[in-house]
Amino acid sequence: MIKKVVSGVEAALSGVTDGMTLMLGGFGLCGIPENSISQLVKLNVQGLTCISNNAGVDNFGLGLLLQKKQIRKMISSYVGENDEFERQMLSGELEVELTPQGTLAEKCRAAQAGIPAFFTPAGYGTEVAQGKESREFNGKMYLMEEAYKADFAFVKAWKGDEAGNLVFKGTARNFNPCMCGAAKVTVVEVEELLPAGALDPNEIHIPGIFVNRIFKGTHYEKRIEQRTVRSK
Amino acid sequence: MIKKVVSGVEAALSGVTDGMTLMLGGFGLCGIPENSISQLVKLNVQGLTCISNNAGVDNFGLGLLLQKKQIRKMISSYVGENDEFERQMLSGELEVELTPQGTLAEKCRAAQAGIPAFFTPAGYGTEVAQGKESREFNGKMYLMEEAYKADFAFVKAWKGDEAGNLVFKGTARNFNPCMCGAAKVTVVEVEELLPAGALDPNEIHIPGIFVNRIFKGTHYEKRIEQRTVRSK
Amino acid sequence: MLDKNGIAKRIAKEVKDGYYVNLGIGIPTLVANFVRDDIAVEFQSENGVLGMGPFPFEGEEDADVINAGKQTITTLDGASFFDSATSFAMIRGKHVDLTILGAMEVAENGDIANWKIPGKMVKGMGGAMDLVASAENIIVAMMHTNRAGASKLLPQCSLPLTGVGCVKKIVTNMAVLEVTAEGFLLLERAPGVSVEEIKNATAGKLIVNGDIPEMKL
Amino acid sequence: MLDKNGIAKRIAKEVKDGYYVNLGIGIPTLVANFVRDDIAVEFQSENGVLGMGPFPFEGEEDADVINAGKQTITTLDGASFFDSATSFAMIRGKHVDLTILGAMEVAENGDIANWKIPGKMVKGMGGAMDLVASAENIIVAMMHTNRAGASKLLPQCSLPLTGVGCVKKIVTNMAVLEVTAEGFLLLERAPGVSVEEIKNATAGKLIVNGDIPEMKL
Repeated sequence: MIKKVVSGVEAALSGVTDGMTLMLGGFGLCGIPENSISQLVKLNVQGLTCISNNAGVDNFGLGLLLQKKQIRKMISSYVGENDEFERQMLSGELEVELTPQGTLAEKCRAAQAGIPAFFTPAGYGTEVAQGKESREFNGKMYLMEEAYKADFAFVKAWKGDEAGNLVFKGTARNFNPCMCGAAKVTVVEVEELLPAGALDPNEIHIPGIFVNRIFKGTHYEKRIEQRTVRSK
Repeated sequence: MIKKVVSGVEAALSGVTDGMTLMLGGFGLCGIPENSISQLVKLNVQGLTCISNNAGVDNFGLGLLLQKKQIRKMISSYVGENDEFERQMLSGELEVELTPQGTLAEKCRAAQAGIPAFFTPAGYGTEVAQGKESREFNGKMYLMEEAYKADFAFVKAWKGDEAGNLVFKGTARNFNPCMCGAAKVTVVEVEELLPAGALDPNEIHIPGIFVNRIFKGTHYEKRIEQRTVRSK
Repeated sequence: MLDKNGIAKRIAKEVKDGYYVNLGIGIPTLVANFVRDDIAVEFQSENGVLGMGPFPFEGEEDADVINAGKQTITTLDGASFFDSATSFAMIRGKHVDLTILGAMEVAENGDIANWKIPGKMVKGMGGAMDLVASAENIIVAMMHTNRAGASKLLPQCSLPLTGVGCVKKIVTNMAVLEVTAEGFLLLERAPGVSVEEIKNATAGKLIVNGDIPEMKL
Repeated sequence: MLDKNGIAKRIAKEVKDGYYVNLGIGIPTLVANFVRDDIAVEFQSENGVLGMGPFPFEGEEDADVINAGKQTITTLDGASFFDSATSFAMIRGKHVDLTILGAMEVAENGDIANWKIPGKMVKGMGGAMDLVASAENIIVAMMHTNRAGASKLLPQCSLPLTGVGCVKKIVTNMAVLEVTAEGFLLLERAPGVSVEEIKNATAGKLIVNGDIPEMKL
């Protein structure tokens, strides 16, 4: 069994340098790699390109990196809920590449699966199509989209084992599985780190082969953006 | 909750007619839809095109359809272990399209996911590339492969619920999940059919939205091709 | 004239037994409240859940279980969680039967614009471009006119497009319309709204064939 | 001259700590028996399992747990099962570190032919084309010559190709060779085999630099 466990967040992020392209899992603030983001802030790496569906809020998630102006370019499908983001974008400090959500997910999955390009109907006939090859299949028009290339992928899982096998929880799964193995180095933080053999081989969401480093995260805040409840 | 349960194999296969293209899950004889295959034999539908990684053995699996000459064309990656297959192929009665295994899996997954075409390096520079577009990405050559189009997909799962949610077992998973939702109608047979709510939403391999009809199969033979053991 | 709940109520009648439905943010979200109890419908949220239920009881909310609007939710029996690539496989692969979403503008050829106003902060298209490019069946829920009183049903969109020729039906506070090869076909009037008022509020080509019935809600 | 187990034994020395390895049918399958105990290696089988263990004890075999050779197997702690698309995502995505497979012919430019003999029954390529097109590191395990005594290391393949320019290393019953831009570079001789014998058995360009050591097994 090939062990993927590293001692902690410092070891997990060793090798991250200025100017790198990073993938970060999560949808809104749900399922984000909180520990890795904190460490990126601590490392103060600059000029990052971040592939992440959203950009966090002002004082949490990727918003923490935006506050310190560590991000040069964001690749996302939706970047609301963030005043500092808006300010940097409008002032031209921050470059933003908006990508349809399904295309973003599939470009990660393509990178994971060694597929250099695929066709999708999303964005055909819109600004998103600019500079992209379009093509007809079975009477419908599609755009060609290429796999992402990234240096590090930061992933949050619920349970993981020493071999790097992962299980996600609820909708905190989202982009996390698609990013495993989609970058040169995949770093996973988990809430529960288990010995190999503790997870049923049949119930693993992501096999350890897609993971390079795994560590047990701490102090998860798991902030809720829209707490909606009904009364009993 | 949308119920997908049908009364049995007859109802599950209603609408299958001569000349259709079928997908069938399984690797060798592992995880094949035994009940659906028996029913195809009983229905005696003719001129079928079958997309299946393998072609069964002489008297089991797809071999049963071959015996009755119901198959016009096989699309597979490996068709050994079958004398009747060889005879029909060499005599020209049976058309065979050999496809690399990973390409076969991905062409199913592409159909499931609404991706009309993708690029893969498998088969570049070989006979498989004939008539296909090739293209360079990042200094490496790839072939363009298109999604399959099929009328029915026959899938074998281990456990399923009324909503069509599926869980597979061991390596009987193989091509089965990739074929769910990859044809116009997806028919699933399961060993255990459970009420909705019995499966943990977090542990479902294939959500019911990819399934049209589900029924409890019976009399699984689960023949082993190569029984290899060691002594205690 | 309908309010937002009225629009949602009318759209709920378009939801059929056995439908998997994706609801956009805003008015579309309200549709779930009005779907008949005697039909089987499952709601998909593109962040990775099928079989969404009502909001959780106070104190039972789970940060790891949200919808695409980032609201805490619950799941019903038969629900499933999945990753984003699988979620859009459902959408792109046409497994979701109906998409209901808002719009800033709809053109008489079915083009839709709902993600970007040049010069204003652009938040992004989220999953909207995937949804409109893929769904067989798209219903737009919106006000007939914008805050300035200008029609949102146009000969062609002035804003950057989200998708081309994809909208099939539009339900506004004033009317139900179908997108046809000839233009917006008026199907129903909102209670108390005249054909004349709808004509005046529709900049795109409006087709009025015979008597137009009032909506039944 | 090595037998099949000897070839497997020599190849096992190429398996490094931390490698995920895919073994083809035949001699490659034997490699698992000779990998050192003190290194961590996981075997992947393309039908959907990672972390394969030994054959099951008699009576414990499970029809639902097999390898790509359709043999009943067991799994070790840390194993996982997955579908075929995911399996080839591992292979195509270069997550599998080493592929060991048999061949009918290898050309001096690294082309490989191992799936089809024109005029004979063609069983198919299985996963071989995906494996050779994707793996960074491919070792061919084969006899140096065919049953008729003809060399299997050729200037160019005469049989239909499985992949182009992909083979990095070859271990035969006679030698270990590396595929280089100049041709087959002779690295090691099998015990008791002379450079002259290897030369005679190699139709493709053979490069012999200095003294060629005998293999250590």
